[in-house]
Amino acid sequence: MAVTSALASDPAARPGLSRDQLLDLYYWMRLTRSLEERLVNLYRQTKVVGGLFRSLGQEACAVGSAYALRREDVLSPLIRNLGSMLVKGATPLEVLKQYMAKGDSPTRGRELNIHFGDVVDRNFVGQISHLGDMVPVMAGVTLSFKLRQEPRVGLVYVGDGATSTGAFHEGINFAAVQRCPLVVVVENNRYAYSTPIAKQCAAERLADKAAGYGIPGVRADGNDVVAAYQVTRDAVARARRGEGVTLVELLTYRRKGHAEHDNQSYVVAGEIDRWARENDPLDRYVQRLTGSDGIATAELQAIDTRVLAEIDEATDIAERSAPPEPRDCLTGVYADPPAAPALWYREGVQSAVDRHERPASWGTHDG
Amino acid sequence: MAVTSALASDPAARPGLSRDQLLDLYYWMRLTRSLEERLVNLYRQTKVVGGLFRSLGQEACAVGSAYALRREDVLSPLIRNLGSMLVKGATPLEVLKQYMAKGDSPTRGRELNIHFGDVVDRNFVGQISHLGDMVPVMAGVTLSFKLRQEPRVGLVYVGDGATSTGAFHEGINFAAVQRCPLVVVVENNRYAYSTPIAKQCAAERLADKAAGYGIPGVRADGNDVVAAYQVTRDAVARARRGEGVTLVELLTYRRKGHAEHDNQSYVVAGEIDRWARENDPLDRYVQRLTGSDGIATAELQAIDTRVLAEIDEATDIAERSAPPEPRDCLTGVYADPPAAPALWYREGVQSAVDRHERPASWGTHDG
Amino acid sequence: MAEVTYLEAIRQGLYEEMERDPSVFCMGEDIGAYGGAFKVTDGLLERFGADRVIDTPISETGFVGAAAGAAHMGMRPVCEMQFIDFLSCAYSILTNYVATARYRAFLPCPMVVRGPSGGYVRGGPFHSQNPEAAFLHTPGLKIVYPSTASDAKGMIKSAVRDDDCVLFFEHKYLYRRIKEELPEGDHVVPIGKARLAREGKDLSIITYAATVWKSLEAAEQLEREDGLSVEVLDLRSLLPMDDEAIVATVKKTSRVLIVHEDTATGGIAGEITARINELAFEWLDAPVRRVAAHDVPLPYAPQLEDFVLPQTPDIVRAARWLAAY
Amino acid sequence: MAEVTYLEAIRQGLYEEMERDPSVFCMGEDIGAYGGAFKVTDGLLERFGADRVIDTPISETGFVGAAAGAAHMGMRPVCEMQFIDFLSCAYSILTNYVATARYRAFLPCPMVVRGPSGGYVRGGPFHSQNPEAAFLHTPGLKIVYPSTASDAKGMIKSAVRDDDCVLFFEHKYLYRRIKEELPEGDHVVPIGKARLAREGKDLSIITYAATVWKSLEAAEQLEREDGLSVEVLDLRSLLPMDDEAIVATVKKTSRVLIVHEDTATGGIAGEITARINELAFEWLDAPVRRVAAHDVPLPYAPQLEDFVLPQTPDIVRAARWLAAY
Ligand SMILES: Cc1ncc(C[n+]2csc(CCOP(=O)(O)OP(=O)(O)O)c2C)c(N)n1
Ligand SMILES: Cc1ncc(C[n+]2csc(CCOP(=O)(O)OP(=O)(O)O)c2C)c(N)n1
Ligand SMILES: [Mg+2]
Ligand SMILES: [Mg+2]
Repeated sequence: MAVTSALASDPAARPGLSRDQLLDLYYWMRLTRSLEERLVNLYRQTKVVGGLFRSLGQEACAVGSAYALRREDVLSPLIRNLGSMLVKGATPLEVLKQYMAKGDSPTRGRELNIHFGDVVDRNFVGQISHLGDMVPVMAGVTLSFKLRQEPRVGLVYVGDGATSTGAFHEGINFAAVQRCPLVVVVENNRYAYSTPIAKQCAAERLADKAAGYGIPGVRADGNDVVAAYQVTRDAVARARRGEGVTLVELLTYRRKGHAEHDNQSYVVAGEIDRWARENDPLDRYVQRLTGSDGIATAELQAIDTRVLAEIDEATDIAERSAPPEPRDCLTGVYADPPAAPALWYREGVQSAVDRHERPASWGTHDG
Repeated sequence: MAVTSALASDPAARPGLSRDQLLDLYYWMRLTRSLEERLVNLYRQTKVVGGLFRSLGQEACAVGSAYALRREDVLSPLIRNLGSMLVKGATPLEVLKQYMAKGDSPTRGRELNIHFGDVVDRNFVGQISHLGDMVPVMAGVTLSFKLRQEPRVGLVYVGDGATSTGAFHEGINFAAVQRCPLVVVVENNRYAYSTPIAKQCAAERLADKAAGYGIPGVRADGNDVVAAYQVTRDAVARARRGEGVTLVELLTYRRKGHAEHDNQSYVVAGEIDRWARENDPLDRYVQRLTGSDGIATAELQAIDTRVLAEIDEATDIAERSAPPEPRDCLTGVYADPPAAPALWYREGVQSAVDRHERPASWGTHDG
Repeated sequence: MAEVTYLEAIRQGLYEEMERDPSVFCMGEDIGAYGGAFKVTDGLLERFGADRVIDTPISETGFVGAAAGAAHMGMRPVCEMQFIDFLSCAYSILTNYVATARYRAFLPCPMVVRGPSGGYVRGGPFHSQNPEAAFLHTPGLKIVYPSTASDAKGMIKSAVRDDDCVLFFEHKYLYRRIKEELPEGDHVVPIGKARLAREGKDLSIITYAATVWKSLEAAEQLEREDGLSVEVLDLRSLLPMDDEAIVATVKKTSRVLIVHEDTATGGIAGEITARINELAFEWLDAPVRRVAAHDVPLPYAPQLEDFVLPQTPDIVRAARWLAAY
Repeated sequence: MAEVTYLEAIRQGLYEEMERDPSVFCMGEDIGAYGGAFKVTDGLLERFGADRVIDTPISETGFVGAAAGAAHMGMRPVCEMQFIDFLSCAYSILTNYVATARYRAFLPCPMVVRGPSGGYVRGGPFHSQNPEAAFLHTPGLKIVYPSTASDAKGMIKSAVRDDDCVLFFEHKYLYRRIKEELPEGDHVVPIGKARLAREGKDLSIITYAATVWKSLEAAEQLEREDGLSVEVLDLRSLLPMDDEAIVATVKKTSRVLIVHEDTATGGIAGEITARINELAFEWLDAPVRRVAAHDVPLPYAPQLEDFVLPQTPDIVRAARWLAAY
């Protein structure tokens, strides 16, 4: 199968999106960026437990691709996909509680940052840290759609770095052979932590990996939210038609460090500034909206205001939330038994200690 | 980088091989086939311990590719690469002793069949069963050549099935990025055990995997020994020039089951016969040699006779070899300590038991 | 009723569960038309079709991960490792993704990973492994390892019905070597309960899998030659472990030999010893001792394999030592 | 001489070995220009160049396998896992290929795999793991886990010089929290020997890694408040294990508490208990007890992590119980 190439960022192309939808995309991108800015503040106030991971400059990539899914479709985000999760229905309140490890956060304080999901209603699966693993998992999620003939589609993100993992390879190949209704989006943001793409893969185009799996590989400008939407929409449609997996490479750039503590000393001088100046996805989109799409600046400002209000409100609630109850850590490893016992040496666990005390029949045996 | 395609089996093409070399290739193929036939006899006599794995119909693939290497180059064979190992210097005697698990076999009875190597003199590395693992290992072998600027090359085989493993992916990608002097030969024999290639990979050409690693991918008729030689020779030359990894796909067919016990009931009727009739690598080569190359049939028959004599002699010696000494199993897990102790319960291991007997100071303590 | 082998018992269990529950399906290498390397899944393709008996690429991480994804969506996948030695290739996704899914994400992950384990068959270092100990410190997994045909059937059925991931080890030496009549009807053996394979009062052997049979052989010989009454406890469920049954036998005999086929160091005997220590220390009249494989990779030649693995005479010798202590 | 942190000690050890032996080189993710996620390899690229400090793709199987290949050819690679949690991604090639190379193929495989382990740092389930137990039943591997800066330096140097594969665990909680003056010169600490961290006569704590420090803290409190004399044995080498040192402390105090950070079930305490049982049963005045993590994945929130992991008061409480037994 041929690898088709589409750097489809022609702004004149009909996006197939209504005015409301165009504004929707703006809302989600703005919400992503502003929510992360709020998280930076909270991080500086040491209210975030652990690290903070940004997607600054990648909002179009995340939002545009996720916007191509229906509610019943399943999405598997990565650490740069806050925007995708918001589009899929995750709320700022959930995200804030997660980052602050609150007891009523989606994972009840068990997992960090945006590692959470919901497969009952909004349909996104929580990632784990081990890169690549979500690809086989989503192969299986979508295999179940195929087996049950449900018209649902899955979308899984991988970074440029994660394409080097064996799990990515095994998962995408399995899905390709099974013609699972899966879209694999490679977010090529040019770095994996400090490692530039050239040290990750000798191929110039990650979309070229598709040929080896016998699936189409397409490429688009990931900083153009409409292009990201379009290319994903087409892949989603293909999947829904039962034509199997598509590999979508979205070109973007990670303007912040791997996490907040990373000072990006390894980046060539000027590179980040250039991307910020010339290729910020929000700036570009605002230009488009206020330009060819004829949207008034005031309308966008109203959205910005709404976004901030939402975040303010969520922050207030999240901050007031209580931390988890320590003993909750013992529940739910298995369906059965529902909880593990506290260990014998732990204060207030007298019974367990008692069970082990020397028997009354000291030195003799009752067996 | 572009994927070049070369089904280079034009018999008129100058192979760059002398008459002696052409006969050499014949010798190695014949030796491979006859040695396996001998192993079948021994297997039926239950003198082979464990399974027997054939490469019937794939001799050209194995021999032609390995023939492109120098002695100092390192080869990593798989289970269908008896021919490659013989070319690289493994002897029929070693192979026979291995299959019979003799004490003076190359692995002293520790490993089975052709799982053995020699990196000191003849330079081939013993495989393990876990498919794919040899690719990263050979990436490292050839990385060491690059780091030390030695003009040596490595060649690693993988089956069509093994290309699905994460280890293959991680290894070839690592080698590609590092521009290691490595040739990866995919022996596409259309089956992995019972699994046809279509259930293994949705790509029609496994050579198309190369593009995703940014390396050239070439394809040749693996049942034409000269074509297999030529395509590998070019890849080896490229590696030796410091131009990095090449993926070589050799098209062939596995005419026997995965192992001797496999009755191949899963194969479409007539397929095996057709390959035997129309595309046997030895038949084809004999035709070429006695045809365009003008070699007398008698000369080939003389080689056949020599091969049988060599195998007879080796069989005699191998059969007379003693099984391993049981206690040899305890040595050489580590450089230090050189041997593990026999466990306490084992007859003749009194000292270990003694160490654990109840102390003289029964009930009191000497500490 | 006819006698049924250990292997056939597993096949029956799978068959019945696939009949019962349409969400059960199988994945693995060569399990369809070929029926699996050992023919455990023979006939399933014909009965249930290619959607429910899926031949996979050689991608243990791939299809184990896919099983997890399908399980989240309400399916109940059963994965076959062609040899359990290749379970190591799915080690990361099993211990990190699958085992933690319920805990960290409230995602159900009902799935079974099964395959032929163990030695005594001249399989060499990569077709004879006993990897169960490597999974013992992974909360979220269950581990079972039957030694009889009846348990094989009853436990594969429990495993399929379990709401979490069960690693189901099958001993390939037992596949066709043992047979028995199976209980009629929906025969289910619960996970977490040990089986008293032989009652005795002088000494306890705690074991599982193929060495259950070697222990029983040893017990008979000890009875015959030494007049020793040896109890044999077949753990069959390794995680969770049946502390009650372990404590009961220790209290009864006060002398414990733990026998397993895996290497001694880091094998499951350590955990069992620790539990005995914690739960029944005062009842011990002798140190808990281990009979296990020597700490080397399992070699191929019969002479070497036989030396490395625990054999019946070893158990006899160790039991005598313990009885005389 | 200045005091040096645990982290800096490892870096010094690596630096000195790379100076000494040109066949030593490092591989890992982000270890070059960035100096590693924790900066352990900071400065090595500048000194030794990109050929000897190689930034790899995200491919733990890939570069661990490559290390093995290079090691066969006479190199001495040192692989960094960005977090030791990702060691699981190389589990198969380490346990199957690397560990058996010498035994099955007489191929030397001198290499080190090192990385930050352990919890107490709010890292959540995938940046806090303690995977050492999973490798304990793999003959062919060595496992070390220092708890002091001096041992960290001395043992990384031993590990690099060892002719087999050494898994070198580093506790990330200790990286910058402890420092000491290091011995001058070529400071090498042999693999296989435990370290007596504190002498005592009433009770022994056997432990390793971060819990060595918690045990020492507990020992001080027990001395102060209960007048108990507690001995603390820091195993530091887990495979091989120092049986002599273990037996010596058991014979001295007759009461043993094993403390580790890994989950209780299937953790290394089991193996230690078995060995004590086998080698010094008669000297025991009380059951060997374990203080370890609860059997759950390690959660992220401080309140949860603190409950799951063993803490100093837990050790104090357990020791009191044992002393009173
Ligand atoms: C298997 C594995 N190895 C190493 C890591 C450590 N790690 C976390 S993020 C990261 C870089 C990821 O890069 P990329 O896939 O490009 O995603 P990005 O952060 O750029 O979106 C690394 C190496 C990991 N999470 N998983
Ligand atoms: C990781 C792994 N999984 C499963 C197996 C079991 N197995 C041994 S050979 C084989 C088929 C190999 O097919 P292929 O790679 O095409 O090689 P061929 O035998 O055709 O030369 C399988 C599945 C294995 N050896 N390794
Ligand atoms: Mg990236
Ligand atoms: Mg094949």
